[in-house]
Amino acid sequence: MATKHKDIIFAPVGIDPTKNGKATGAASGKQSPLEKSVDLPAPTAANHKEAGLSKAQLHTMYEQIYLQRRFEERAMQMYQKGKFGGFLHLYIGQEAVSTGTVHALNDDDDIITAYRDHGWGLVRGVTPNEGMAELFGKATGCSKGKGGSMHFASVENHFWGGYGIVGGHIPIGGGIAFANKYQQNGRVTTCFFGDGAVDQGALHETLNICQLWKLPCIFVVENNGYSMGTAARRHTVNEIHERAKGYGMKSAIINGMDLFSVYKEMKAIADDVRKTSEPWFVEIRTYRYRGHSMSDPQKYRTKEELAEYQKIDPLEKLRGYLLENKLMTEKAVKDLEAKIDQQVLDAIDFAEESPFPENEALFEDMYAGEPYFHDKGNFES
Amino acid sequence: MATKHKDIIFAPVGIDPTKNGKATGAASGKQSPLEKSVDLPAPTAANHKEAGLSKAQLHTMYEQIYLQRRFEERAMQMYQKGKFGGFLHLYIGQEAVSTGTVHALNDDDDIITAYRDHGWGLVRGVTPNEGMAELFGKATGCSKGKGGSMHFASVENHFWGGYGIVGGHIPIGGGIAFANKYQQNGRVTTCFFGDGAVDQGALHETLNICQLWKLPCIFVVENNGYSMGTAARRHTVNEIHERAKGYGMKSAIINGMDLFSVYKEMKAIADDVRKTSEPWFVEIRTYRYRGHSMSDPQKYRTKEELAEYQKIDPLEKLRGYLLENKLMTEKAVKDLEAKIDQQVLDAIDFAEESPFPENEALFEDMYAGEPYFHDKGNFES
Amino acid sequence: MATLQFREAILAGIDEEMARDERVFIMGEEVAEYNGAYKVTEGLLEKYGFKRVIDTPISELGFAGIGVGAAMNGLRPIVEFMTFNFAVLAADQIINHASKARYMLGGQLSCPVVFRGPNASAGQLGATHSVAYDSMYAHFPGLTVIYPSEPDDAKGLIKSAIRSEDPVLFMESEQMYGMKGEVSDAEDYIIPIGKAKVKRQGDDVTVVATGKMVHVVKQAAVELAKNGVEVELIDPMTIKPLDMETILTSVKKTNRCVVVDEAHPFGGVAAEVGFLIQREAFDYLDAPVQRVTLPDVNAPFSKKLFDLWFPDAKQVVEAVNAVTYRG
Amino acid sequence: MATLQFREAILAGIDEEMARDERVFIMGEEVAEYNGAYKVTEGLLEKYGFKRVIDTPISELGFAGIGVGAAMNGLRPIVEFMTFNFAVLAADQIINHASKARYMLGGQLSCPVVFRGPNASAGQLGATHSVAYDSMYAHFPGLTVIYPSEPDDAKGLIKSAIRSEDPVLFMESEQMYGMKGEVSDAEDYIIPIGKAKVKRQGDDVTVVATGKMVHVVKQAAVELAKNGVEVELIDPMTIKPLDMETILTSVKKTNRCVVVDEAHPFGGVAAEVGFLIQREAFDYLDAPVQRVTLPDVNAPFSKKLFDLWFPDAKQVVEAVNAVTYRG
Ligand SMILES: Cc1ncc(C[n+]2csc(CCOP(=O)(O)OP(=O)(O)O)c2C)c(N)n1
Ligand SMILES: Cc1ncc(C[n+]2csc(CCOP(=O)(O)OP(=O)(O)O)c2C)c(N)n1
Ligand SMILES: [Mg+2]
Ligand SMILES: [Mg+2]
Repeated sequence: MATKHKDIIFAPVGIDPTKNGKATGAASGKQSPLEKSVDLPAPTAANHKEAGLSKAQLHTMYEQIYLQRRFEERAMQMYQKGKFGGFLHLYIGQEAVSTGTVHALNDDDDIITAYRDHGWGLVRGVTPNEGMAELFGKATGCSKGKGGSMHFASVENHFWGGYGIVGGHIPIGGGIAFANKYQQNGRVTTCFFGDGAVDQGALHETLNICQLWKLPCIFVVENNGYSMGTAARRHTVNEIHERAKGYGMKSAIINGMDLFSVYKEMKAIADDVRKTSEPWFVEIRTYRYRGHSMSDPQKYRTKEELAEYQKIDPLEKLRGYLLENKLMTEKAVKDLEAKIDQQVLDAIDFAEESPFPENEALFEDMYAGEPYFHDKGNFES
Repeated sequence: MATKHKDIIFAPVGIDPTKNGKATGAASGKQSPLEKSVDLPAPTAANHKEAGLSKAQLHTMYEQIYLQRRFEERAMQMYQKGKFGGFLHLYIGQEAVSTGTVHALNDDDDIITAYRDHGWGLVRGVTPNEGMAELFGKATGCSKGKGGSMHFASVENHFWGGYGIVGGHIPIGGGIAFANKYQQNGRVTTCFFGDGAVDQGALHETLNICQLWKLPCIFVVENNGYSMGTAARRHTVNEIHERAKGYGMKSAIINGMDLFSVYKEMKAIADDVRKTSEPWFVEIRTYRYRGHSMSDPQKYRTKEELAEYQKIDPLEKLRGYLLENKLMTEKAVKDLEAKIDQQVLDAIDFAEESPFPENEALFEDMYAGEPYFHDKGNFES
Repeated sequence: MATLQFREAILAGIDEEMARDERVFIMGEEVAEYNGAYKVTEGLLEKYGFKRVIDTPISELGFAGIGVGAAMNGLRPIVEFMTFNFAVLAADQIINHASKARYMLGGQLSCPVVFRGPNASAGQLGATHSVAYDSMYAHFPGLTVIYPSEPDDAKGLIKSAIRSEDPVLFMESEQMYGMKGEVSDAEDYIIPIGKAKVKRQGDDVTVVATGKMVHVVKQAAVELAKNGVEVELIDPMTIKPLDMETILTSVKKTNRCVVVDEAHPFGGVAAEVGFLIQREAFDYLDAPVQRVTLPDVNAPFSKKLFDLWFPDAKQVVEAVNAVTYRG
Repeated sequence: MATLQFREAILAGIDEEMARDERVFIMGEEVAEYNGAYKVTEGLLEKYGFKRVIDTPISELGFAGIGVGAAMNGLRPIVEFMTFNFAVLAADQIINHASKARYMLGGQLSCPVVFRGPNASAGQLGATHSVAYDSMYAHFPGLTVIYPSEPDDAKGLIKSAIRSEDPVLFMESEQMYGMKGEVSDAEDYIIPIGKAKVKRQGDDVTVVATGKMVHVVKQAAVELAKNGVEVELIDPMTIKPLDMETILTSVKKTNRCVVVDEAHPFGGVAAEVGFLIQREAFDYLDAPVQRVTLPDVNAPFSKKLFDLWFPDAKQVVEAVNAVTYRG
């Protein structure tokens, strides 16, 4: 017995060679630990002009990227100070995806995403004040303190929110697209999720239906190399973007560390969807710098891997680009950063000073129509 | 409004031209109603020798095909006479799939299927007596009358049964294969399901895991052209066997009306699985002659389509082949058929005469260990 | 009053709402070209076209979620499950999304979706096709659960369900689809969600039942009346909101109660109603509340076992005898 | 006696069973290389290798079904869900397959699988991560549901669960994983499934609670004792089979009962226990059975609302006051 099971390995093994066992025979296959994480496709736009971006847009983009970064760095500090509990999934490193996408879309195009949603909220209608207050569980939060970190949303700005069940919002994204087609309003829906969500049955069902019904929806995997502690190659077979083949669906793979590529490609895809009402399946490769949530020891990756990505950090890259190409002066950059720094500090003050929801709020927002609470009398007594 | 929605069609439309509306623009695409149903791949074995079958095997196969056919024809009569209730999904037309497969496999290879399971049972350990008694809900049925038509099984013969939740048994098939690999017993698992089940998320999750873990399992779609009243092209995109591409999984497409092809291809695939422990995704195209269940008006297909398949009926074809090639005399065929006819009549008598389960049986077979029934006292009082 | 089958009454309600509100559409397996597995959607395709009557693949989770998303984004989807047994595959969309999204986002969106289809047993279909799911969903905050027993109720309530601003599960019975009854032909006939009906008046014992069980109780009531026991039959019609007021008023009059429920016993509607009665009407009870339910056993196929398994009038009579200390 | 954390006690039980029986293996998200999202499986990979400690993709339905199939085919799978909230996606495998396959096939196979993971709320995680699913699964025939409250119980019961010949849901609490307690170090320490424990003796009122609620009740009991009210605390430990005998014996002594349940009210364990008590001990009750549950509202994120939402000792005291007609 003891000898036998050395030979059998089910899930592919990880990066730490001391734990790996020998991955031979059936269990071998793609073994390079960096394969999925580092293997970025080439950028598709060498500069902002090629991407079709104006200087003014670049400034806004820098402001947005910087805001996302700074907001989350501060959020992390607040979490560590015990200002709020629960999960805190940071988007840091992935900001080129949210920023590039939101510029590629019309303002009334729809966005829905998973729980790693702060960046998305901040580029699509959640103010820093509302975001920080949400983290603090305050009544002034974007979701009135009822959702917390995983449930940022600004529905009036067509950001339908973050969702915490992995894969659960994928069919909902399809449904938003369905309603847009039904209402013939020309809006394009984008539905973002992690590489981990690729393994959920909901994806398969939704892709089949959306392709069959020609729903104007872009399904985007933000492949950041890991699903919690599991490298993409350890949880999902094949190259992710190739899943589209099974459905005969249009697909693309995009370098998600490169803002210009994200913008350019997503714009072209959104244009195609608007024109044809045909769905796309897109893999954007990116990387998260922080742990999965706050309690992640991160033993599943090496410092070297992380460092490699930080070399092409979208924030640093854009700042460098702006300065090198004299699209912004050193001072203008500093001023902008200082402004945002202050904005985020103000957001913390705002959150601190905001009231917690009133007790009655516990029973509010459950129903759009007449509320009903079973056995409420018992609770009140 | 009224004019607008003429233009929008979600699901592709059906075969009846009077109902179709105009399938234009986004909703068009593959429009030939017969495309999936009739588009059989070429047979891959011209004769039994090429398929690697002996004369004796052919005799057994004919006996089995004839038994499946006759058993179900009689079952239908019994249903119409009111001998039992519930659903009755007939396998008639698809018998080459069960028969070819069971000969291609070792006797201890595992088979699991959906609710269209009579044929599978009869070729894998369920006697006509046990089968008919099961339909009648008798204690002598293969599942003691507790399962009925949808739940034939002969677990000691490695036929794990029919299951009624579309797609539900697909991961279970993967689990049977998992245990085989774990126990290193060399058994191959085959998991059969309909084209309708292809759209279930369970398939996607199972294919990914089985490919990732290299489980010795063959997933086989019996594409009989319809999921209830919905033509395959109306419920699923692309060619079904191409789904494998997304997972980088080995795949095949087989002519399921041709016994020799099914045998030859399934044998080759089973051999490969036994050798490599790698899963396959196989589409076998076939056709069901009867309605989905007994109450199906079958308006979704034409008589012509049905007739086209009946021309290549596996039973007729094998009988013709045996006679033409003098592998069996006219008399031997007649005798064999008479024997089976009688066997099925006997099975009906057996079922009629068998006792219903005792009242106590209601509470039996729930638990392998100590039984527990909540509030049973109340029920008994 | 028109005489309609149960299925026709539901259909009429859906039809009226589709005619009234362009945002209403229906989707599900075989609802369009096949005219519905149980013909509840017969003729809708012809009338409303492929845009609003939509056949889906067998992807319960997927199309339920598309319904949820479409509801959030301005439409009024009716999602048909071929039975609620298959909706188990879509439970994540119902339990984790439809009922929670609004609250989690602080009221930024709403989700006016109707999930409907047959619930509970439909005869000899075996264990995976025979379960009553009304109490399971009633457990979760934010879900309205309706389970009518007669055509008239079905029509009035399906219309309310479609107009509800919040997610509703509307449960039917395959075995009752052909049952006929008088249906109001008042224009725009609406029955409010959350109000029970007294289906039979009586002074001796209150019996609470929904769906198919209402008819089992009616049978039992005839038997019991012969022996001088008058049943007051209450049909809550909506499992949630549950109209305890009507039930308690009756129990305070009769001082005895039996709850009949086509679910397994543990934590079913009968447990909930029984618990609340003892708590709210303790001093009025002359006997403990009894329940008649399925046994804690899966549905068997065999007709003989099935008949044993299924709650019947005899069991109701016995339970009534118990609470009235007779027999 | 060793002092172990709750998570360590579960781990010890799993470890012993894996050492004892080669057929036992564990799979789930992050159970192997990550050593478990909540470290319940820490060290198992190192000890048992990749064959028996297996990381899965996020495919709850798929890997639950693989567990079911593997169990049918001779193995003893332990399937970890990161929480039971995510198991909703696997409900079809648990409800329609694990609990029904044996019966449908007339006993031809068995399904000795253990599904385990954290149940109910784990603090500020919002609506989709905070639901108690023990009563939901207890509703379905064929499923054993265990929900221990202390390390010693957890160890003895996880071993029984793994040895069970039938499907078991073993529920834990993320908030209790770090809680320490004395754990028997008797060799092969087994606690039989289906036996309640009296966790505190008292003559004045019976309080029934499981899981985290046991600790809320303990707190309340200290308060109450100060006022001369002695609580008899019963922890059923297994929701199903439910040991009504122990509960009824206590109620017949104290004549009063409160059930505390970290589920929403409708059809939860509290409803079931309360219903059965009124039925079986009607003449012994000096007051109606009361319950303390969550309100019928989704879990809010905000700490303030969360604390309001979550059942606490004060509510238990009030409910005890109600059944003892005090304060
Ligand atoms: C259905 C479900 N299963 C498991 C989890 C627990 N979980 C939360 S996030 C996560 C990893 C997801 O990774 P990925 O999709 O790659 O997104 P990322 O965190 O990288 O953004 C897991 C397992 C969950 N929330 N929902
Ligand atoms: C989860 C689920 N959804 C729906 C059904 C109802 N139903 C039973 S069979 C069937 C059609 C399946 O067609 P297919 O998979 O092609 O198999 P075939 O009947 O052609 O053998 C449907 C919709 C079911 N049993 N289970
Ligand atoms: Mg990821
Ligand atoms: Mg088919």
